[in-house]
Amino acid sequence: MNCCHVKNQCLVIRLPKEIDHCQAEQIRQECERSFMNFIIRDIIFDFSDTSFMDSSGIGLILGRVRQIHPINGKVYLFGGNEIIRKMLEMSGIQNVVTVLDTIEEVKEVYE
Amino acid sequence: MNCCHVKNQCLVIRLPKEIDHCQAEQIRQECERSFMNFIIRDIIFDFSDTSFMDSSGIGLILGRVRQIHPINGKVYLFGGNEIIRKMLEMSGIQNVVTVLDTIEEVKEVYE
Amino acid sequence: MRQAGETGNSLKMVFRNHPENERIVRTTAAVFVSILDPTLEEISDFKTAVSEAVTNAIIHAYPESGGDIEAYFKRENKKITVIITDYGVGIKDVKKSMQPLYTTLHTQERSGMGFTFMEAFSDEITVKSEPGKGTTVKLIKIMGKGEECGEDL
Amino acid sequence: MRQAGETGNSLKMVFRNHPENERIVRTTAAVFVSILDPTLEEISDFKTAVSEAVTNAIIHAYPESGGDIEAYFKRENKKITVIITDYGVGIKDVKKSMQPLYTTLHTQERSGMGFTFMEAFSDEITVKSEPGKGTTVKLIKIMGKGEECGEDL
Ligand SMILES: Nc1ncnc2c1ncn2[C@@H]1O[C@H](COP(=O)(O)OP(=O)(O)O)[C@@H](O)[C@H]1O
Ligand SMILES: Nc1ncnc2c1ncn2[C@@H]1O[C@H](COP(=O)(O)OP(=O)(O)O)[C@@H](O)[C@H]1O
Repeated sequence: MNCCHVKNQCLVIRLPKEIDHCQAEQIRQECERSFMNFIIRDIIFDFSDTSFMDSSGIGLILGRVRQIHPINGKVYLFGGNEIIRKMLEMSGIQNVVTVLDTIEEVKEVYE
Repeated sequence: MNCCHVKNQCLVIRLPKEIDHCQAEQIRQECERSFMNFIIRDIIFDFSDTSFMDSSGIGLILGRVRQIHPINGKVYLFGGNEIIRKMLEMSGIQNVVTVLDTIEEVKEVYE
Repeated sequence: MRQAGETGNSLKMVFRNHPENERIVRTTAAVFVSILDPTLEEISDFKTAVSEAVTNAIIHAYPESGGDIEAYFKRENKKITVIITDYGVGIKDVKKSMQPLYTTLHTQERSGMGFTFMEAFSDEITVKSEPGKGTTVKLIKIMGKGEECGEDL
Repeated sequence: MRQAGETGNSLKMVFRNHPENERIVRTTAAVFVSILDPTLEEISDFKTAVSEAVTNAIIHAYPESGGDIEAYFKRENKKITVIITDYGVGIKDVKKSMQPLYTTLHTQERSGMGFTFMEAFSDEITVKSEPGKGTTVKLIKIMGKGEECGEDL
């Protein structure tokens, strides 16, 4: 996988088609590598390609929220179908992240 | 399913994405209905949409060849990926049917 | 094989606690119900519920070793029953474990939302567990409810 | 679950002789090997071979009744073993039954090409059968041969 890239201290994670525990673990490791190699302040989770996610995806996001909390970073979410939105809502994640609705909003974050 | 239509006494069978024994049986029944309601002389099997087929598809074609043999009808095949071609070859079907390579050839048959 | 499986079918799978089996089992689950022509939303909900149950058995049941897991799928008309069974460590307090955000696995990034999603995305859930013996999760999902009742689900 | 299933995995399915299970089992077979990133041609060949074995068990093994069929999948590195077992009528003359165009089911439109395709689209096939006891078909398929040997398969 190769879903992480960093732009202006913002880590953009383009999530894969399916996010389960197995995939989430691989993405987490990729994030770790980005954190080692770059200065990262904010994180954008881009769900544009994702059609399936289970609670492992929630764990992945919460993990990143905790990781950048100490440095006052922010976590943003973009895209995601209805069931993904529902999961985010049910887990209360929406209170600790910012949801971006348009590509313009995404660009504002890292530009 | 609704994969059969008749044009100028030619039965055109647009085969589904997957042809196994279960599907082949449904297509056969649909063909029977066409034979009851129309005068049919020739048959075109159109594999354009088909990505999977097993030997049940061969049985389906052979069945139709036998059916229109007495009335001097002809069976044509169009489309089909490499593995389908290989199966047709291995089963010797190519000796009893005519393979059409272009849409123009298909149109010539029923126009 | 005379009777086609129109009104019912059943299927059992046995597999090891390898993470790659999460995808295999939930995909099989989706294909198992596809004969009912479910909506995208129904498929998605169903896959998620199954995925949670299977993932739990894979990651929680056998923390130190390999182990077998069973998945049983049954279809009676539009009612789907899924039973996921493991013979692993079991759950001491099932009620507590089903609370949102509750997790015991802090070394991995678990959200504690597994049971909550199973409840939300299926119609019925029953969890039976005995410490040291294993866990059985039974999920029921009725497909095509929207159509039948004219409700917007 | 510490060791990921990278070098190996196995999976067993038990199902009834319903035609709808043909699609379920071959799809599961395809997902089972997907971790090896097979080429489209490899997937296609593999699905066809599995489909033939499963279909035979579904349509030939229990001509008058319902019956159970087992599918066992094993992966060791790039070697895939598939074993399809039924406890049905069995085959009197296995050698004869494997000849191209040979079929005993004339009421349905069978082509008699099932075994021929299993042979063509897998790397090894073993058929064991005992009349009145049942039939076991074992298929072996090596994935990624093209890459390893630099051959164009
Ligand atoms: N099959 C199981 N075997 C043993 N323990 C389990 C099993 N399923 C769930 N549990 C326990 O229940 C807890 C809550 O499960 P869940 O809500 O799915 O959240 P998570 O999987 O994120 O921890 C788990 O942390 C675990 O302690
Ligand atoms: N699982 C099985 N149980 C009993 N008989 C079988 C089984 N598989 C194959 N056979 C016998 O072998 C014959 C040839 O099989 P096959 O080459 O697959 O062709 P087909 O399925 O088109 O008849 C079948 O017609 C049947 O008599």
